[in-house]
Amino acid sequence: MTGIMALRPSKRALVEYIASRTLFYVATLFTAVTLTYVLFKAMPVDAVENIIFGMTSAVGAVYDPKAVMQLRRDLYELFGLGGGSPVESYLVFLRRVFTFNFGPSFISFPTPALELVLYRLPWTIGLLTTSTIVTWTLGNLLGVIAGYFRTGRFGRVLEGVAITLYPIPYYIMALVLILVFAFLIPIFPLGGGTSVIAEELTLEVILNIIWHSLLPALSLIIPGALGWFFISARTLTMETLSEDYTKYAQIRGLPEGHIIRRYVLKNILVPQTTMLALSLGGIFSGAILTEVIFAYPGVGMLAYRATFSGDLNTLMAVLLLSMLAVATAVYVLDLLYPLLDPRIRHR
Amino acid sequence: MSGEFLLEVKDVSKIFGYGFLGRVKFPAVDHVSFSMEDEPKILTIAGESGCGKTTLSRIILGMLEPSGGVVLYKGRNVHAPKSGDKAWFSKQVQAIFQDPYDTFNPLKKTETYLYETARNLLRLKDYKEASKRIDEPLNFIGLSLDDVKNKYPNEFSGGELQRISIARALMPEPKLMVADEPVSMVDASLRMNILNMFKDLKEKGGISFVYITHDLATAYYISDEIAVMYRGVIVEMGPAEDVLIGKHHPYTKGLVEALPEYSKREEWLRKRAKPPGMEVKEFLTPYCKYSDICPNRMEKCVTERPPIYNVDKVKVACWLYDGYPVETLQE
Amino acid sequence: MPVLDSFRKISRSFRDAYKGNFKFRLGFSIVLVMSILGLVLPYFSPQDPRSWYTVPKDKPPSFQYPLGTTTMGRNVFWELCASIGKSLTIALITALIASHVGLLIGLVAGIKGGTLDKLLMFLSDTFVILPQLVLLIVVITVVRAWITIPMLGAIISIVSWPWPARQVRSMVLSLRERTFVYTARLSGMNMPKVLLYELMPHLLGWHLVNFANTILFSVGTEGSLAIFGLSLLDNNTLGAMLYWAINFYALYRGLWWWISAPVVTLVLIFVSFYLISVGLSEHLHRIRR
Amino acid sequence: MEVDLEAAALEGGYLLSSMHTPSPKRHEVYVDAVSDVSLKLRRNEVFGIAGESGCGKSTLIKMLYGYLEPPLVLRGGSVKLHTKEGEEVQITSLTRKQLQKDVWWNHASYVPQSSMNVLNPTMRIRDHFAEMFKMHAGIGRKEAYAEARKYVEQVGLPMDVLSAFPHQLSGGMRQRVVIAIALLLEPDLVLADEPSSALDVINQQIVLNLLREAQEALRNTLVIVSHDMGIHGVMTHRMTVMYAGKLIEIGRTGDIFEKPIHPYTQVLIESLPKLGDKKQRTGLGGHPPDLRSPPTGCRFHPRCPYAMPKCGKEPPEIQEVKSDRYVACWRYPE
Repeated sequence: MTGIMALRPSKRALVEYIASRTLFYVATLFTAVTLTYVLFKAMPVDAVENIIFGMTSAVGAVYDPKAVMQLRRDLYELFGLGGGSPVESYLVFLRRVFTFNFGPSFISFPTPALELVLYRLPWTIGLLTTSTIVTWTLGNLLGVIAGYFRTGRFGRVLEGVAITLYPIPYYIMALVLILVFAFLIPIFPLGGGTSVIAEELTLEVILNIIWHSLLPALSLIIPGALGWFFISARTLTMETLSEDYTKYAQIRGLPEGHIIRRYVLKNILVPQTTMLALSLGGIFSGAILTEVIFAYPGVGMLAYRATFSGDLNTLMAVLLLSMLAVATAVYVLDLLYPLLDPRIRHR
Repeated sequence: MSGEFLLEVKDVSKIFGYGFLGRVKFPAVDHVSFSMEDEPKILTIAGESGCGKTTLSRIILGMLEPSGGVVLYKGRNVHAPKSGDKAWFSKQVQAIFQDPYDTFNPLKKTETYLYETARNLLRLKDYKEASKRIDEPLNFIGLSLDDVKNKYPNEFSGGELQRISIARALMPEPKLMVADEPVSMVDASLRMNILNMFKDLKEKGGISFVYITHDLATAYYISDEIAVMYRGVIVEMGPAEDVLIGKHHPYTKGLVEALPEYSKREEWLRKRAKPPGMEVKEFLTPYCKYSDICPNRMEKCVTERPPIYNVDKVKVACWLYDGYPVETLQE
Repeated sequence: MPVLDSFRKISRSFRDAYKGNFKFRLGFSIVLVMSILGLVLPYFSPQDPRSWYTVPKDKPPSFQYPLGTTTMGRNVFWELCASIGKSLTIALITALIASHVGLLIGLVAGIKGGTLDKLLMFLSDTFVILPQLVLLIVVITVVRAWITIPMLGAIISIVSWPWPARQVRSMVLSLRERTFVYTARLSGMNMPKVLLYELMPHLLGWHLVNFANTILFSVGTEGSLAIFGLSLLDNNTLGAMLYWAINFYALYRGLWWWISAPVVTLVLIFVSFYLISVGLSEHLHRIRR
Repeated sequence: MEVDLEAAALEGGYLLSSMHTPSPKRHEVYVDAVSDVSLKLRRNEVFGIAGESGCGKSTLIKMLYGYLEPPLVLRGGSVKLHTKEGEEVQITSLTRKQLQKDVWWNHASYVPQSSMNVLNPTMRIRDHFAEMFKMHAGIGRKEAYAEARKYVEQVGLPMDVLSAFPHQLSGGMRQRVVIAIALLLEPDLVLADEPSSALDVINQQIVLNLLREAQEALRNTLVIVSHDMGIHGVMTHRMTVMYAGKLIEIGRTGDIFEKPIHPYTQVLIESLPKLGDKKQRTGLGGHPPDLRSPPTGCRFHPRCPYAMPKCGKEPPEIQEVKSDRYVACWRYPE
């Protein structure tokens, strides 16, 4: 029988796929952590003494010597300098990382750094997921339209706008927005997470939070939707339009609307999802600055305060947790990918 | 000992791994053996796309390591050259490829490759001397250095590029030419000129050819011997006449009968063959790879791989010839 | 010889791109103006733009102070010129290191293949999940006291090589199977020669595009780091200007000229280098046909 | 004899702007791909268009079908389709929308070259059938799936093909799916552009025989474009040979194979190697002209062994030299 049953997705293929992605996930995470270790090990200066000195010698600083001792030990271990041999210090470092034990934060001693980060996380995640979803959807829609009408005036205008916005980093867009909304049309609040202090989450508080998040979100959405996702969606649309299967769909007399939905959009979604996964890493870093500029109380703002007070415990916590977050996002998208692309599903 | 052979391919396999951790082993060339005597001959390796013939040609040229087996050129191992052998091989064995538009780097002038060949293989350092030497093969293919000079590949037609490619390959006066689908992208009206040129080079120039093609009609036209490949295996091999007219293997028979020719119009329109199955699956088959669609399938075909039988002048790998003397690999 | 040859080819394709592509022309012109502002004009500066209180504080743009003055008593115009020069220098260092390291790793992975290829590509995959900015912040926090211009450029390149490496590798993999590579081998060219004469011409154009993109990336990253106070704050860069403007609350105090000068300049730099990279790739795409 | 499709004085080609040329200057180049082509295709016949790559044969059938995508432009001439209901449809004067709605697939269908990706990689095979039924015949999904089974069976494919994605099928299977789709609405005219050129000979035979059987059952017109003379030899009733954008010979396939008249046709037929015949065969010198500036007079004259002074000056008209035999050559009629 020349049937094609042989190439049906078998359970084993599925298990193999999941196994290989999981292996990759664990391996990259492990390698990333190790790279961090190697980086600090290779640094020509004694990071810890340098930091401790910087802190204790600051003007007017009075610290509990016990706290400083504790901090010193934490830092030594976190920077892979604890223990005797390199192997030993590496193991100590790994234990710290994988038990999420980053020691006490310095800015609000003795709260553990981990707790501090976890407390800020909902703010960042809330801002990022919303703006990323909006950005991605908008970028794809506009990109497909611009790609389809690439020779028309509308498409050309959009292309010009995109070329200008694409290379501009998020934080510059944030500054531009502030300049515009502080001086030209002062309608949005310029910073902060909320202006209502309340213990409970009332409707008023929620609306206030959204109102305050609008400008930061806008500064993420504009360059993303009109730059990054827009340009790739537009390029992919033009490529898909010149594919044999799209041409053949036109030859078969299928209506253009149907072709855009079933042929163009469906096919560009596959690579665009990869873009989404890749951009998660970039946005995480970009959002840090957005938060700083808008004084938005997320993880980025925390990292900013930690940097200024030399709170490396907290910084390490942010670094390692965001590695985990990005790796997990990529992993989850990897697992969802076969649902989008039948070619992978059946490999 | 094997001095009387020009080329010996002994039990050569090439396995590509893919899938999860490369676990699926894909035998693109599966235990292939043949030899060419040291006298001018044209040997055709025929088969459909994806039968492993191009992989085999790359192995013969020494550009791809086989996973198993050896290739000997005049008794010397192509893949384990002794000092000096490498330069000698590239003078002795040359090649022509399928796509004339890709044979030369589109960003470079076409004559560069002629001068490189003169400098590297013929050790002609002097520009004038090299130019003179380059002109000879170009004249043979009906061009001159002046026609070729200072032009990029896109300034030539496909037919011209293919002829320049031949001229380049002829420069070191090779003894063996590997031609991988050399006319499949050349227009029909020019095709015969190139094939006639091969015939000429064999008869007057004493050059042997390994002609790799999917086109049995041109294969019949120029070759002395022919080997038919299916999914990495040579299924039938022997003098061209005996193979293509004798049609011992069911696959050869199927191929020949599917050739569209005006004189066979009525039979051609009546014939209902079974289509080949999924390529990957057939490559991985441990028994006879043709058994899936073979009209003569027997029980044995799906349990054991057939040995190679000597049927008159032809070697056939098919259970239909059970009882004929079995070919054994000589050491 | 090949080096000279490549230079000739690069300059020729620059000339063609300049003539044939509006985007490239526009981008290149802006970059040229920026380079003059940043690399030539600082020599004519009446004051050292690093010293404080050389001019009256907080003056809006006027004939005397074309871009106004800052709370630190600096002349914004001259500070801006010096900053452009410094930022471009840092970016150039990053681009020189990262694009060539990327090229080399991509070439090695693509040509050698096998285990080495898998290893290198796994490494670059790992970098994708490293949060670049946070990593740089942690690294620079540690070495903050010793930071110099070349060092900053080098540190930024830690996160800038994996992407070009991947791109070069995939290009090499497809180029390697092109027929002309086989023709070159059969013409007696050895592997180094094939690499230099056959593959490099195809990679060169892309390499230039990537170079421009890396400059863009580096300028942007320096700015981000500076906002965190992790750049050469006493030695003007565009990022440092942003840092001081933000820290002196220039925005809230209505000193818009102070903050908009670096912001507008940065936008111009980003757009112009991006125009160069887009224009160049459009040009290359066209001559490939 | 019933006429099915009538093309008169077709002129067209590719208008390439500076976008497509390496020169940075803005200018346009016209590639004269189809020049003064008139053809009458009959009902219930298989008609072949032969010629080498770049002779304009694919362009010609795109014009016959009315699929004009930039840079292809139609400069003149008309195409008339006579449907089996007795209507007359002027393809060249209809808009793309009208063609999509009323002509394509209802009256004329098209089989493209069997490339790897003529089917949507993210859509199951059954949905390819369903969308055609829905758009052109208003049949719902359930019914369409049932209908699709019939067609899949007709082209000899197993039923599980319907729920498969294109990449799971071999090249031959995919092309059979494409043919099944082309036959869905029993069109008056099927245009096939190199329908088997990417397939191996065994699949080629299967695919071509499917097309031929469908033609016999529907008694419509099948046009086959192929560079392979062998295919015309076994498949077609009548055929034409194109050279450099012009028709140079039209006639019954048997007549052309047994006694080719035009010097170019002669070369094509005589240079065809055959199994069992080792006769020395020769090709032709020179190479096909650049259609951006085709030669004056007869476009074949620079390569023609019989060229006369007149051939370089005036282009020969194609005219009837025998019954049902047309040739464009100054040597005929003698």
